Amino acid sequence: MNRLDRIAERLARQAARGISRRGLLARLGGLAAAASVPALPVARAQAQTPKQQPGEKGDPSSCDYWRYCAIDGFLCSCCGGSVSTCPPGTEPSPITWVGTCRNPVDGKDYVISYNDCCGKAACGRCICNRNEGDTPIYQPQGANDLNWCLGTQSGVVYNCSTAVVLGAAS
Amino acid sequence: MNRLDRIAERLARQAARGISRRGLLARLGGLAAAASVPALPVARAQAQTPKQQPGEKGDPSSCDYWRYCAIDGFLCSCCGGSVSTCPPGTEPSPITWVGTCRNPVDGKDYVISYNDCCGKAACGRCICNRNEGDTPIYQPQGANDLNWCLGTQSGVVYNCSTAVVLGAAS
Amino acid sequence: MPGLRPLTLVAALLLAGSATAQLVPEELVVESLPEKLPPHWVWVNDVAFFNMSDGRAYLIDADTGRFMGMVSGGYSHLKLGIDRRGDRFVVPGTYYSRGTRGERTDVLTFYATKNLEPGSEIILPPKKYSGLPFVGTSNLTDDGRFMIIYNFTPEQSVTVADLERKALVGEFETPGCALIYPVGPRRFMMQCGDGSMQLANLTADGRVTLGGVSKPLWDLDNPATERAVRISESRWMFFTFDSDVIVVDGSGDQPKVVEKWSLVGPKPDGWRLGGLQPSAYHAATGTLYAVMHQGGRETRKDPGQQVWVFDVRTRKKIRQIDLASPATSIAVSEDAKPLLYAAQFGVPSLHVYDALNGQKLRSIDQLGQTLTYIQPAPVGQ
Amino acid sequence: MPGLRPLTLVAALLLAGSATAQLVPEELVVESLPEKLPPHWVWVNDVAFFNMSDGRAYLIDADTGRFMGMVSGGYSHLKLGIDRRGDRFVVPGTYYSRGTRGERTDVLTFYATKNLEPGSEIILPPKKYSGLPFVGTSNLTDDGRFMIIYNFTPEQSVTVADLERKALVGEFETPGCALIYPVGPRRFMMQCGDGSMQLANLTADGRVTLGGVSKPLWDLDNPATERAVRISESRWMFFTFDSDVIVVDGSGDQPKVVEKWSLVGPKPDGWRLGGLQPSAYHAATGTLYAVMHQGGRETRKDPGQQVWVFDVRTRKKIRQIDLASPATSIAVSEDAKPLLYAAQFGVPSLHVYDALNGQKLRSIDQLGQTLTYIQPAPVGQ
Repeated sequence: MNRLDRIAERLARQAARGISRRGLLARLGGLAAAASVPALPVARAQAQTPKQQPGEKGDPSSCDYWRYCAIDGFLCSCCGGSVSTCPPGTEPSPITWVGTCRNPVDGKDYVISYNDCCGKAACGRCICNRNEGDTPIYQPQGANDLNWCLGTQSGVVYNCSTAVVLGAAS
Repeated sequence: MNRLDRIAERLARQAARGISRRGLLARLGGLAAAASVPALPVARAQAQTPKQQPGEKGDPSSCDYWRYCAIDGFLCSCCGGSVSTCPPGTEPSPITWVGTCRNPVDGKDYVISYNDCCGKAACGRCICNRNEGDTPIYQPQGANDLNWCLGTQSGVVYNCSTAVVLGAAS
Repeated sequence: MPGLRPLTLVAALLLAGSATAQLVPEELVVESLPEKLPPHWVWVNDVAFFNMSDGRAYLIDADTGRFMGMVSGGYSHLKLGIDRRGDRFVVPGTYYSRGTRGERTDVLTFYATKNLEPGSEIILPPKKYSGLPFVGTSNLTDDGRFMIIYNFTPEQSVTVADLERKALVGEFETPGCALIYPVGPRRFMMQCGDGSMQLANLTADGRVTLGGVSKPLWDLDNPATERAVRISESRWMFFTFDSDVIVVDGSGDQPKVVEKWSLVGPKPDGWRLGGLQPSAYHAATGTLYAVMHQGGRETRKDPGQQVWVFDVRTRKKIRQIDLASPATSIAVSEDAKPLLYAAQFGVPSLHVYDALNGQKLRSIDQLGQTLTYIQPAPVGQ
Repeated sequence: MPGLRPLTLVAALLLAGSATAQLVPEELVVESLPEKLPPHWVWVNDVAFFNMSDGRAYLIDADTGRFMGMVSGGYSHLKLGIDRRGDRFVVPGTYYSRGTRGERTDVLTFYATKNLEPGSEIILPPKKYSGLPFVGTSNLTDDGRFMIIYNFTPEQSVTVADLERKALVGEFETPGCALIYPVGPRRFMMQCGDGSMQLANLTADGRVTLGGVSKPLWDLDNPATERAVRISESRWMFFTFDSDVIVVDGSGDQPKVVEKWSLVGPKPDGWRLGGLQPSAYHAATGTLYAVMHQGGRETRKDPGQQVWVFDVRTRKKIRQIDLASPATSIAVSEDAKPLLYAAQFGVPSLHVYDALNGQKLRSIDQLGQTLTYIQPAPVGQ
């Protein structure tokens, strides 16, 4: 037994949860979705800005949280950010991959943008890998195995991942 | 419980072993010993060169090994080197700290030179920290909290530590 | 022969008689390695996902379980470009002037197996793909002359470096296509976003010219992944989300599907290929090794604890290996007494099995933090 | 106020009624922090001993247990130089042009607390001490004007940087003495190899001139370590291998021992101070916290699970805190409701206790790999 076994155990548990609790959501329509991903504007938030909307429930620092259905990385909610904010001193990636996740509160599917926060080293907290509807890397618009920090000024160094609601999928 | 707890447990176990099995050996005479540390010549070894002398016993990949009484770091014996060889592609530190360890086979004390091997990142295997007779860092000749790669051409990046017999202490 | 001085001293000591022996002063030397990788040595990539600027690869002697050495790879380095002769390799890596920020430098670094010392460099356009290393993210031509690296910025292109001239050839755009699958001495295929594949040729001096493009080769609802395995000079075996096998040949005017079958048959019962490097091919015997588990499509990257062994000529499952622990990456040594290597992302161990009878032989522990791609020694050239 | 756009949207949503509510598009923004560190925020250094080129420090709100942000520190970065106002700090780090090799650059990087963005730099002589960060390996002058860094190559010297002019002042040799212990606005002490201490003064523009040197202040068979704690403007408390307390004052012509007592008394029963940052001092109440365990001298760096609390005026042990898990580093917040912070090298958790009653309040987990120095927020200026 070795020092990172616990990570693997956690990853395995998370994967198991993903399997048992969630059906496979409809995959996004590839290139059309990519075209709709905006280059997100960047602003400043106070740390106490509400991080969830009224129409949703759950713990944004848990890998089980509904928005994370196609995420891969460290949750910004555990890293000084939130589902829709990057930690202080990091730079959000303007482009990224998107997924479609079902909000259990209203039963609707939403397009989620998994923007990476960049320019500091890996946060290392709340690692989370779920692959509901993600695509191979030759279809990058839905691919979570890529480092999406590539579009930032600060280069490709990856700190954590957000899960921003872009809108309803239907 | 977290991913590095096992490292801590191992460190704690090693520390406990050090306490129970070994008495405190006589400390080296400070500056005099420092003056005797040679700038070691560097040569090439084949991987099958014998790594122990006939007059000693034990497992050089174990932190319990007698030569490691004042070591701090990753054992080169687990990293592609041995007690007296650096892993391929690394550069030995020409200067270092020394300790005095008792060889259980002959009951004699030997001066051991803990040369670091440098220029590649931390090997990460067989971490071992024992502090029999080491000194504070303002007495550097016996201090194991320093990164001794500083004297190399390749800079201060630390890969692993050796434990070279310099001679009998008496 | 300064390296032999300890031996000489030991001999003198033996003559003196061990009863009165006192340990003699030693000389610190640096280990060297064989000129070529022995058949059962293997390189294992650790992207160090928690500390990515410190990526590295470890060299293991799988027969003894000994750790033989390592190379540092920088941020998000790709798999090693190991020459078929096994005597040298290049490492594609990215560095920043301030560790995790500042000016980015992408560089190809030359190493010789015998000493693992960083040698010459070729500076690359700072566009190298960053992400998990897959079989197609970078590849050498079979003769070791050119290194081809996939770029994603998100514009897609490839960089070619000439390892003989030790110089950059250039960067070449691709038409919305990704990854590099060599199918001949100067030819490779790419996977495109619409499910088609694109051919590309290298000129004698390494410049890329585009060749034929296929029609879409798979359904985008059940696409082939990028976790493929090469099964001959011109053929690659791809696997879809639902574990269908699609063999694509690149020797003609355009990439062509030459075989289509399923790992799991008409009644899959939930079984699925999964992992980061989920399959391996033993060319001499035409044997495919596939890491299998049960789960939905969203588990296609998850570890498996069974390795199904197929005869690719008959397309029949001929054996099954029950792994001692789950794996996300496997590889098989190329020799006639093949070893099966298995690792799981997040677990710092490489496990070694007899690939023929499935017996676990040994584990090598304390190997970094996040193992990805496993590269056995090339054999036979 | 673009940062408030989500709030506006939420308000609109509430007006629309939650029964028919649909989630609304969000805007991705970057968090900001208060101008100054609140009293219960704390920085924790992670040298990332297994991946040292990726050293970092984490900022924790100990009242909520929230992780507020981090800075990357490069290879073997030292503790942060936090200005007493808590609004800015500098990070002394080392970088290599090829990650773990190549050209070395030592640099001091400026940060503001409110955004944790790397700002200006001062390039330093590439000689910065590399090793575990201790209290004396680098220090700001009390007014935050100058940063003084200990160099070891193995020649010993100090580098001074002027944080107001944002410029290097220079490198200054020391006479076989190490580390930096400030004892006044422009004055510091150093520990020398023979057990003496050396005074040094800074001119108005930051140049170092040597002052008086003491006779040896401790027996070299039971020396004071470098794991010391400052107890007033001009006084530092040192601890010997055998847990004797030696208070040295640096306000006079030469360093002078002004107190000598023992943490463990005449019958130590094996009890010993141990760890990397084994003691902490709460200035407002004159209280010393010391991590204790039982063991021989060779265990003086080992973790302890008891914290003995002393009134330094009476030299009496007034309380004892039984930690929930062993610690190698402790620190105490500076405010009137002090928190005790505890961490163990190799365990990725910071534990928070009520420093007055010893009750464990919370743990912050998943904090890197090898935590070393803990730095509470400065308070009261």
